[in-house]
Amino acid sequence: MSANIAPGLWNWLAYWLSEEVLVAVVGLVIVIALITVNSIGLIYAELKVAAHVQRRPGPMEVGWHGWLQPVMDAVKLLGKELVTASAVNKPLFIVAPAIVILPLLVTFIVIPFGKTLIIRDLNMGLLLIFSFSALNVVGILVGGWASNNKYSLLGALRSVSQCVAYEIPILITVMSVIIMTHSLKMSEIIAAQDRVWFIVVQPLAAILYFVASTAETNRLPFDIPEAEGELVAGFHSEYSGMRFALFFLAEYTNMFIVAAVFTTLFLGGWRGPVLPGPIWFLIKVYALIFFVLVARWTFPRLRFDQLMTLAWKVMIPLAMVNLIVTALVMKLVQ
Amino acid sequence: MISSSALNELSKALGAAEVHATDYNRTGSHLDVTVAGDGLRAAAQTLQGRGFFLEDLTAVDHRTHREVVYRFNLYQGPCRVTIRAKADEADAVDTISDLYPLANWMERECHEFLGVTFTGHPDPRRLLLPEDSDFHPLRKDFVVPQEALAPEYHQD
Amino acid sequence: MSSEEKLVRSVEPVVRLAVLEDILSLPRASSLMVLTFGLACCAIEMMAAGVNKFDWGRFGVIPRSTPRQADLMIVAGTISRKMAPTIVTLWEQMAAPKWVLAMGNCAISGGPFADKEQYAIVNGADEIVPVDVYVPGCPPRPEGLIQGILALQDKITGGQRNNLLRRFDRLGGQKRDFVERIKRIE
Amino acid sequence: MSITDTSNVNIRSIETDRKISRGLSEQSFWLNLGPQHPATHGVLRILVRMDGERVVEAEPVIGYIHRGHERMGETRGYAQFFPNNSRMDYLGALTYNHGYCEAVEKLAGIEVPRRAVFIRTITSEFNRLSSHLLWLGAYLMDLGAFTPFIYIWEERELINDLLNHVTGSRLTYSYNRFGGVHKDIDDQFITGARAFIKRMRKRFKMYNRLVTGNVIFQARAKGVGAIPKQRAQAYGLTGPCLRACGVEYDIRKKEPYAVYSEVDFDIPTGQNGDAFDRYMVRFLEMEQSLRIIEQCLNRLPNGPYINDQAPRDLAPDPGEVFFAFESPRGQVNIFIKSDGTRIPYRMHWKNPSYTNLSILAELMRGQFIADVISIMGSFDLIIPEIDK
Repeated sequence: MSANIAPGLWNWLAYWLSEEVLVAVVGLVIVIALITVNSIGLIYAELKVAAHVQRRPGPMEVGWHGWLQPVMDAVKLLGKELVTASAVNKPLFIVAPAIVILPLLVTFIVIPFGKTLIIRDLNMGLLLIFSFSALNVVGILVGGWASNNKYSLLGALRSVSQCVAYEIPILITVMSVIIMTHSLKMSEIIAAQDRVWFIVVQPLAAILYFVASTAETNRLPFDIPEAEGELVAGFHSEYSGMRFALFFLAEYTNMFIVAAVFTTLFLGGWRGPVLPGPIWFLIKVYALIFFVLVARWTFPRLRFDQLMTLAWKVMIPLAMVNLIVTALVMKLVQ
Repeated sequence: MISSSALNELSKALGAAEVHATDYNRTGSHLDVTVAGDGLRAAAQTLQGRGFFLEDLTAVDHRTHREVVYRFNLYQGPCRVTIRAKADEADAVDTISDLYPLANWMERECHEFLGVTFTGHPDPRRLLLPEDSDFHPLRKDFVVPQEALAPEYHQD
Repeated sequence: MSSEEKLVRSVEPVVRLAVLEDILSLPRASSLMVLTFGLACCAIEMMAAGVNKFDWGRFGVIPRSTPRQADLMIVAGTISRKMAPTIVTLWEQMAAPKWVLAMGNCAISGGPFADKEQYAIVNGADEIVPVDVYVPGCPPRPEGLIQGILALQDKITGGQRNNLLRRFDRLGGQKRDFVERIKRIE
Repeated sequence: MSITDTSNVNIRSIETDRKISRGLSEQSFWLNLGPQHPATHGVLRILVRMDGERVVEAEPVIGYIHRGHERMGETRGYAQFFPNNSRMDYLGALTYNHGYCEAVEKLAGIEVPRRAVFIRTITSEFNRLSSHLLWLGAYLMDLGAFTPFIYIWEERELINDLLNHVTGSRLTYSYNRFGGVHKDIDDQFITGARAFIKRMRKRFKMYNRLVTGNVIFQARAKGVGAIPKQRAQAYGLTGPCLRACGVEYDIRKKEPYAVYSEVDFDIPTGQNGDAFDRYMVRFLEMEQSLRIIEQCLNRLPNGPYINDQAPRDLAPDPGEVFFAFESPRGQVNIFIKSDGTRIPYRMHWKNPSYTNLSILAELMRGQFIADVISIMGSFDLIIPEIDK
């Protein structure tokens, strides 16, 4: 009896201790560390970029030039009371921040930081990213609904319709890239750009993707779900302490993912001279994020219907045209 | 500046018992009209027909009675008409809020501060004070009830 | 053991959290999120404290518009009797730990409107919510408000002398006393 | 009561309810904007009934900062009311000061030296400028652009420094006195003012590039909250809100006080009465203010800055005075009735924000909630002025 079980158990253990699983576990730890460090860095960048655009110093007192400010913010939020108002839908209210942040962790599986620095180079890499980052909005909807606050609900509804509207141009533009690479695999997309970056071949697609993905991350000028002047704080109006911090974490992680996908699709991923791949990758990602940060402090906010008009009447037709032209050209070249 | 002939014509058109021109440089008003009863609405209608807008509406507490003071003016040039309407024994005056939408709020304010009732006002609620207030602070006989105003929002 | 000793022993804490408090209080003081809540004239000077000439962002102050995410409520202006219940509600909605700063004479005592003929206002924010710092003035200058915030930071951390982490400030050469810091603004 | 007896049933109201509910989904809800809301700039409360993103009806609820200014005016002396009028409209404190002085001087027959009148005009126009600047920033902040709000404070701080130099305060000035002003202006102020005018003219170009030409701003402001001329006149609107509808009505031109009849300036007007026109009118008005200040500085006469003969403790003869002046937000009316004592018998103020706000309920019907914010921002409401 025992002789039958032992090999099975051994196989089972061997599987769990195999290299692949180890890579996954270590990867998860690194990813969680990365998104935390990334968020803290981006909060500091946001504070400083905002301050310098507005010609003021920004945080200066905690640490050298206030570099500890986001750490202080995070620790303070850890120590805050978690208010759960009596009127909220308790289970949903508590689980919403987790729904917002967890799908974003999954997408890190296929983000190619370097030639070999990728947790799993899946065949369906790109598809995985888009399917999981779209789940993000479910958390926002759940949070806004469960808060039992009209501002939250309005913010959540806006967020959902915005995501639905902008997911389509994103997917169509990405399709025109896929036509050129014949693959959804991240490494192959980067390999296809060894001679020329796709931003040169597909400038319209790059612009469309950049605008649409800024809208997906709810950044100004597309930040209507949390429009401060209108909806107080939008879907997270009722959240305090660490739960609120998780929404923030998700926002900055989402920005990172969007910029990473842009880098992979249009900027040649980790490719670059002299410096090692991962550094090139991060430079490209953060340069893009810097652009988004500056845009936030420059433009007014669009109105809800104008945002929808932009998506349905301008961006989707343009993306379609781009897709058809790409397909035709590819056919002719063949 | 409006001509004196136009003023004369206007005062005839208003047709109230007491119309007299006043020194604009001293009082800031060209015409001073005292009306009674239905005269107020008639005068307001005449002025509305001539393109006057409602500039101000308030009341003065004369201790024995309340007097509502209206000011009308023209956008084209200064031609200020003051209309005074004495409130009756029940402190009531006809409303002009159907003629001038602005009067809606100003009459509410006037009612709230001086206790003048505007007959026919569509929405005679409190405007500036809390909705359950029961005093008229600009009345000369109003005494601030000190003890009643002690803070009542203390938490246990 | 005398009964007095017994009593003292019975109220002694099982775990001493003073060190943790010291460590937690520094972030609390350095990252005050302010409920943007202007009532009257003082609100304009409160805005002035946030912009380029004064910039309270240097001390980690960030305005938030929802009370759930705020640590500090600045009552800037006259509190009318109609407004008072709302202020109490907002204060209750804030997540602990929370502080209140009464800005301007109106929020301290009713200011120029406290009068025996006055029927419409509450004479000071401390009649309805617990106030930590008072900043006098009508309205106070933005420097005054920032000094009030620094005083609140000292109150939260217990000052340089009593806070474990802030004791290192003195070793760092930077003077963290708020009087010294306010001088650097000018 | 029998079934056929319908005397107690208000048929009309049921009928009206049906009309209202037709074309309206059952999901409409009440949203409470304020009294603490980032877009209401103070403690205005607006109850809006919404159908999704659209406003079905709106009702402003005011009085959250009611402080009884009129009652205070009727229980204390004339000079003791100075601090109140600067706290009524804290952004246009000097214009209020100025107007109040002119009204009381008219009532009591006090002569004002010519230099004092010029100084009053200069300081009032500076105050108008700084008020419009703050409005510009606050309006854009409502629309989501944070940066212009910080930029305008650079200019505001310069004006504050200038005015601080002569008046001794930054915001709630009590600078005018019956018969003149509290303190003379000196060369330092005049040099500073000239330098400021030069700088401001350059900065206008920057604001034009940053704001007026911005596509998103134009999309958010053009055609939003357009007031027909007739409705504006029916509601008795004044100030930039009226001038944006194309009515050329400005107390400074129509009933000139101080030195406005002697200086050369234009009244900018719009055509459509929408938020963008209100923006343009205020923007152009700032340039006109600079022109007025420049001319006043050039013509500033020498002489005393206050009438020494003016009594400190006034007791005007029985009578009444009605005085209108132009604050940054529009026409302010002061009505003072004296009974010969040292305390006014009746003091009444009608403030422009109050009349402008009354049209808001009508204007908001059928708008998007985002447009409601834009409309409210474009009106430049000062809540303590509305609530008295």
